[in-house]
Amino acid sequence: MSVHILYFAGLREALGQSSEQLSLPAQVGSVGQLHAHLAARGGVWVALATTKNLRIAVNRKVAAMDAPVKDGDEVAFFPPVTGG
Amino acid sequence: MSVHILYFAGLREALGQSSEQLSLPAQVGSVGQLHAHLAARGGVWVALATTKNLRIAVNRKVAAMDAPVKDGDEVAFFPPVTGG
Amino acid sequence: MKVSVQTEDFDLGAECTAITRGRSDIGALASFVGLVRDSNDGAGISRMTLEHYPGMTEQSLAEIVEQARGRWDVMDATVIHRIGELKPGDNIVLVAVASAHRGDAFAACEFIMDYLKTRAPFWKKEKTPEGERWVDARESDDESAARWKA
Amino acid sequence: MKVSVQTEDFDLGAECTAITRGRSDIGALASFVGLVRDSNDGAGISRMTLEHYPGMTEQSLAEIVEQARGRWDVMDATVIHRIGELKPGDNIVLVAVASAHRGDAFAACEFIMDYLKTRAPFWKKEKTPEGERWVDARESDDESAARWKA
Repeated sequence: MSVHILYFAGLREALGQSSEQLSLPAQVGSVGQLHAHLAARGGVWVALATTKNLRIAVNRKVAAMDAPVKDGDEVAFFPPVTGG
Repeated sequence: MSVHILYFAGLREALGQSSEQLSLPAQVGSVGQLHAHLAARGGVWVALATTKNLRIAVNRKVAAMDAPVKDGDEVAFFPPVTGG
Repeated sequence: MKVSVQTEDFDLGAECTAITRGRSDIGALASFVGLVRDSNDGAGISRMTLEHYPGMTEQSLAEIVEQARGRWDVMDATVIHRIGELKPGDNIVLVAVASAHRGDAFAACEFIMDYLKTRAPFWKKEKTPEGERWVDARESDDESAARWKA
Repeated sequence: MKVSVQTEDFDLGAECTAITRGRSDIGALASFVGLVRDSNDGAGISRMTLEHYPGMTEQSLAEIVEQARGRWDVMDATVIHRIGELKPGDNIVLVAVASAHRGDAFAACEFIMDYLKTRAPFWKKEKTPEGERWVDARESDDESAARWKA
């Protein structure tokens, strides 16, 4: 399956990219598994593990680590928000 | 001694006047004594006794019944405020 | 700090611009406008007359603003209250408070409104289909003001 | 109800007039404007960049307004948040809430700001004399938002 992934703010800068379209192996079926899959790339991707209070949204709704990830989903990783 | 007395809102209407300059007998030395002195006039002046939660200000500061009244003071009687 | 008791209408945007113009240390501007409603306590309102105690009103409003300044970080504040004849939809009162942070701005603005409602010598008279009536003070306003005692 | 995420500035007076114009059932209009301050956490700020998550921001703000409507008597509300490059003194965010009574207007306005601060996907980057830095989330903002859970 394939998902669209977005990165924002300090995380986007640390990773050097704002989005990617990614084909996932069958065993990646949750937000937590996707997170581990990406962090396993090493190098700059350690930022996914070190970002304090990392937030994740699936299809523009904040999601927990055990939330499912399905084909065609939009998954966003970002630091805590600071607007207003 | 002489005081200037003001009446506002519903109380002003009940009394039919908005102010008066009044010479007071020597035994009237407090807000409470002035209140009793005026209420003793009878007739419409019963409004001073029947106005619910009557407020009194001496020289434009809210005052209690035991506050002193001195020559030249401005004393105001009014119902609870309803602005805003 | 600005306090005004006036018959003329006011302009929220202009008052707030006057507070923030030329400064860049303000982070938060909380404001409130109270308006005449077309109904109250189940009756239609066609007109409202606002009476006040000249001299005491301005002093009372200034004291309320001073109290707010003593409790919160208030960088500037404006309080305007109209008097005289008003109709439904008209502005009655404006309170605007500037601060570095929003918590202070919100608290000081609501505090000033709550104290104004229970302490500033204004009285409202409403015209209803059954005639004119003086508006009764509300217990809920006393309760709102009492919150700030703690 | 109006929600907007935009680069252009907004006009508090015009937005509030748009809410109250032509109606006479509104008794209270509480509003808030957040502005860029020239200093933060001890450093001078010369510029600020606001990034957001297009699509999710508008949805998030609309949901926050809906939650406020579910909790208080909200007759109308406007939320505008700017994005892009801003400088000290510039407007960032506007929240305006109309209600019959002031308690509802104040509470809903402050609730929307507190939730916006902790839930809407905006991020601030500040330019200081030492370079650019992403603004850290504040614990005090989480605490402000948590007040509304009770």
